Amino acid sequence: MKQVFHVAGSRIEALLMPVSEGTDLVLGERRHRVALRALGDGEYRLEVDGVAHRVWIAARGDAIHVHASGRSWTVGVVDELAETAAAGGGAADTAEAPMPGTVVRVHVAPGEPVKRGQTLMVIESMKMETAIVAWRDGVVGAVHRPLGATFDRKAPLVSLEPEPKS
Amino acid sequence: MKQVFHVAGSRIEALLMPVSEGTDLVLGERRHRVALRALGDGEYRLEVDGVAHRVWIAARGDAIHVHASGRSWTVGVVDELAETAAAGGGAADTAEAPMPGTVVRVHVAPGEPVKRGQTLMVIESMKMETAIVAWRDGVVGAVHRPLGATFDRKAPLVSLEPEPKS
Amino acid sequence: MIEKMPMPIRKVLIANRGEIAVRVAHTLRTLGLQSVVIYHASDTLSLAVREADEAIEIPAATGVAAYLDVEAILAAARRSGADSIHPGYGFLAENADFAAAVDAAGLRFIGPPPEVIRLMGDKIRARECVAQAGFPITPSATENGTASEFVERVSAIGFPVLIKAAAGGGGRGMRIVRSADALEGELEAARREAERSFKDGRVYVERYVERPRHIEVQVLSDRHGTHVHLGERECSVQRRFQKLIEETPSASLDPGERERLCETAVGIARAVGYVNAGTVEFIFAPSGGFHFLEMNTRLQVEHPVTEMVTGLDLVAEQIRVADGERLSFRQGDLPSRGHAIECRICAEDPQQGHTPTTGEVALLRPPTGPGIRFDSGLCSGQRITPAFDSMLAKLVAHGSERGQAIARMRQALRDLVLLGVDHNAAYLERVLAHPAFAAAKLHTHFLEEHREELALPQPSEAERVAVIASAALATRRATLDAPEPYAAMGPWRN
Amino acid sequence: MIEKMPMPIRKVLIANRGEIAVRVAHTLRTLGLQSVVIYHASDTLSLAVREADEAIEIPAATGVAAYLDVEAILAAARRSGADSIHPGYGFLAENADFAAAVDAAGLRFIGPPPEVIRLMGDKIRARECVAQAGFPITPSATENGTASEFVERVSAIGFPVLIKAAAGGGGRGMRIVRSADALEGELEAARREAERSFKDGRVYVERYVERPRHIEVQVLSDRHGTHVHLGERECSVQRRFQKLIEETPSASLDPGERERLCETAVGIARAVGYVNAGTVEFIFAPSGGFHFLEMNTRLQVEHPVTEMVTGLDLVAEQIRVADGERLSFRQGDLPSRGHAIECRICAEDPQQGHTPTTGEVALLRPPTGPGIRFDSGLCSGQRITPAFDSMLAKLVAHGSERGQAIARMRQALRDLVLLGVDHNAAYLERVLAHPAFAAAKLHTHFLEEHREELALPQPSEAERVAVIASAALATRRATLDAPEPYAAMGPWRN
Repeated sequence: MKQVFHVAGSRIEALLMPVSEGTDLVLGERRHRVALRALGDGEYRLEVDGVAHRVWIAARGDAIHVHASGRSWTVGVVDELAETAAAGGGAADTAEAPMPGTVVRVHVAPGEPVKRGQTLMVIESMKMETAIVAWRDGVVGAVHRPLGATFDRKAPLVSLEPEPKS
Repeated sequence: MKQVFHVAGSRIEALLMPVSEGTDLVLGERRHRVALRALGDGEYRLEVDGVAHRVWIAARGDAIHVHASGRSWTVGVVDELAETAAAGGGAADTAEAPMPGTVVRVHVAPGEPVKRGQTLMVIESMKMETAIVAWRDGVVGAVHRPLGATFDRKAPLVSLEPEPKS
Repeated sequence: MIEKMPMPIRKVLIANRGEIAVRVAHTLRTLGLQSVVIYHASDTLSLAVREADEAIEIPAATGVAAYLDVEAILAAARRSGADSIHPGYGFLAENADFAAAVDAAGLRFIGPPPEVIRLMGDKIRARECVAQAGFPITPSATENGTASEFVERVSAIGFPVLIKAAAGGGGRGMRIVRSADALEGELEAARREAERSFKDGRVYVERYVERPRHIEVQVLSDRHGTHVHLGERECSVQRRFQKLIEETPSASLDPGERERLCETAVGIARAVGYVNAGTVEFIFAPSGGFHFLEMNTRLQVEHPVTEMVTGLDLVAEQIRVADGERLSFRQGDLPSRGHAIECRICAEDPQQGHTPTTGEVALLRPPTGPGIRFDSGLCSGQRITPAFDSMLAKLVAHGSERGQAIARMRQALRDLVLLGVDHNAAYLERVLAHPAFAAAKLHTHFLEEHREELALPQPSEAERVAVIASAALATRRATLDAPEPYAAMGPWRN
Repeated sequence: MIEKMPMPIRKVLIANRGEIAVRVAHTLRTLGLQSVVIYHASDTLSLAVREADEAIEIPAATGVAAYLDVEAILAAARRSGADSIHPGYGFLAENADFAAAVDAAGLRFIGPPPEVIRLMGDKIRARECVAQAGFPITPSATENGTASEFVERVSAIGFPVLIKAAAGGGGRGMRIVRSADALEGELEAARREAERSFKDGRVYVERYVERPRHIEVQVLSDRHGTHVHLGERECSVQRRFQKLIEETPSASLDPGERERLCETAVGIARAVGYVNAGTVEFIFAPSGGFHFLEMNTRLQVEHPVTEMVTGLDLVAEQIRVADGERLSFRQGDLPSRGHAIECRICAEDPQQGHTPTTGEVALLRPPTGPGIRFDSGLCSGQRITPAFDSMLAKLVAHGSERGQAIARMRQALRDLVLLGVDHNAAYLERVLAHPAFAAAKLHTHFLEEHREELALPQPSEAERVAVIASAALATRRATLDAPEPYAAMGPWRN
């Protein structure tokens, strides 16, 4: 199953594929043979294409924390359904937060007409800004979080008024 | 349920009793109110009669290891059924090891007649010597472990020949 | 003159939390003394509470309020039978009224007498006292006479100037003014802010030194009039007027300057009748020459670097002094040996103006190795909230010379595993790796000057793959593998 | 005279395991050099393998055989592109043939030249060489001439005497003979044992000093003929002729004696043309006076105490010397500062004649605090078997004076959490707490002399209850509580 991560300011889609000799990590067009072995006390031996790395991993809330390459990395795990809704791919009339974050810009107010693709709000999560865009033409029903507010994953952000039945 | 421990050369019977305000540890005629709270990383907060202790606990094989009072303690957990058999309280014709240990003395040889209560073998476990005594009058059938041998819990130590049907 | 000490210190209440409470408790244990720590409910499971012999909860609406509650702390001391109080740093450490209340309660305050704390806490009086004793202070003006006379005196100093609060210190409540036009407005704002922050609206103005160095001297004075210094600490690497990296010795002083600086500090300690451990802070202009900045009448956060090069335990020395003992060594008995650096590991985001971050300690593996010391109050599962200071731990590295200390520190920063809250260890490593740091071209705006070179670099492709692979493979597991001790418990179920 | 060093060392193969492999890898990282460690299959998950940049398995039937396989180790060095080999201590560290083979393979051996290893490894030749250079050796006899002449010479030494193997050292293969009657039988047995153990049946006899002190001196020599000492180490606290506690400086030497001793060591290093780090061991009679015992041509287990008081990294110094550099300091540049003690934490039972114990590392929490260093190769889940030496870790404490170092060490021994294998930390704490240790009344039979006072005391009732309560409550849990990181993984299941 495809997973979506946010790390170091990028959104990355990853797919783990079982192959006969182990597991492949598919990242776009690249493939890496990967394996992870627990050594205890939060330490793991990670192998990527036959090269061993010493990593430490812990999970908290909506993030996986990894110590690798001499520093710590916070990996946001994105709930794809919520993200899909937020990105406008779904039919829902409320954009939900794909991951916890902060509102850094609000571009619309309730009652304002918007066009499909127009930016409604910009949120920041895990060092990355994400635009919440209108998933259809319509009218803004509610802005659920004001500028500067923090929110959890799946929190409602912006709703459009119900489409007139036509 | 009663538990039997070997610690610092003594055999100790302990009973945990739920009481309305918590748990009591019953050791012979003494009772102590006790509570254990996990703090993570193997560390616990132990309370005994309202006094807090910082302890670390880990289990391996047939022992519980405790760091308390500035040093480590190895607590042997005794399988009572095996112990009962070894001590002669059971009807079985083979004494089994109540816990892992070493044979430090062998007093009998196969074919030798023995009296109830006579010492057959002495084992050492967790710093403590334990005599394996005959649980009935009879004839030694087998000595399963020679002098100096180590054994696991429930290993057969000495058997008596079957009692003649009479 | 010297009061009799009826009984030696046997049981110390630690009126603090976090790493300094743990550190003081550690020395008490080593000395065979009893420790009592106070704590707020939010710190119930803290390392300080675990490490102390006794712990007494101070009820309060907020964490900070508990550690500032003088009456409750004195009651806890009485209840526990403590004979003395160690204030650590921050909270009540430089509160003269608290020190006086401790005295009045018949307990010993492990620090200087209240009148010395009061004198040095009033930055205007402290400067006057130091100047009268013949030591250099920066050109400055205080608000005597009419407002226009004051503005005249300030203008005579020459812009830019710095407005400071009399009751401030430690970089709090400071404003830079670059022209006469802005002066009156800024003065008014500074007075209001000082009144609000310190309940003391008095301010003063001093010359603002551009790109200064901040160097301080550790002093130690017993109750018998003996004063020694334990060398200097270079504390120029700061953000938001707060120290981030400290080291000793300072690479910018020549032996003559060092001696003049340290003797000035001892002279100031003598002039104010100082007792116990204290720190005299100085400002160095790029052109050379130093001026008295302020004196901190308590143990400093960065005291471990001095311990690393002198071999002393400063908390033990504080207790000996409070016990009325004479210093067991004289100036010159303890030559500084090697070089030591401290990095403050903080829950903050260096990419976002060092703003505090929050989280929970999910995994902690302190670095080890020759010359490495890690002082922290952290334990697994601990919530990191904005309720307290953002400092998580202090990482200290000692080496036979500065280059080795830097190399050891860089390695230790890379080795430190601290997951669950974003922190600045990788940033600190970049600072130490910067050529200007190696060249010791330090000043208080070092981090701003080199902001771009110190910015987080893009991860390499290999790093990105390793991190994504770790996350992806970890989420596949039903649980992250339990370490053996837990797994092995199965058979014990009953 | 001095060979040209074509290239500086960049990649070092560590031909060892356990704590010393970890320790060497740590210095290599700090120096920015690459590390390659060899390992036996039983060490696949070891800390050394994790810490090194590369790890190469050496196939062998037993662990020890892997670390002694010269051909395989040289092949691993070639395969990995290493340019040098650090042998650690033990295994091949004092094997002259190995050092020669490393040279022949075009690699650098980080240690002295093969001929020096060979000379000092032959205890008879080493003693002759030292005596010829005019330094004191104990009265002794070697097997020249007829058997009866030999017995006569031995008798002239005066009983008791000690029979030692020429190829022995480090306390291996020694026999005490208290009367002439027993001499011939013991000689015969000693020859057989030496032949079996070292494939060299030559033995020699020296005077047996009762209740001696064992004090050694660290020397460091570059390839340019400069020799310095780094002070002495008092190593008298031993069991089974093996060191258990070491400290520096020795509390029993006055400054004059120390200087004579250290200069003797430097003189011996110069006499044998020594290069790199080495240790000259001496025996002190209770009546005073010292004699050369042997020289160890490698890094010593107890080298950290010297590092603590000098501030040097001895592994880094070894590499600099191997690189052909001149020593960067002269005698007198590095005064010893404070006092350092090392305790060897061993998997052994002090109540049973220090016999080895086995188990598995179930929980490890190293002690921390000012002046504390913990060198180990341990990690969770590691099996402790009799396959290797019983030493698990080295705990080192530094203080400004001996009393503080002892207090810090005692606290650290109590703070060390190491569960899953019985070890000697509590015993070591009792040794350090003994009044005779505090009084520095040390000799090599110290532990036997005080055996009864050092025996494990009966637990107090409170201790017994706390331990039983811990065990009883722990067995009630389905699993011992998983720490948060694992518990928190639930939602990630997919």
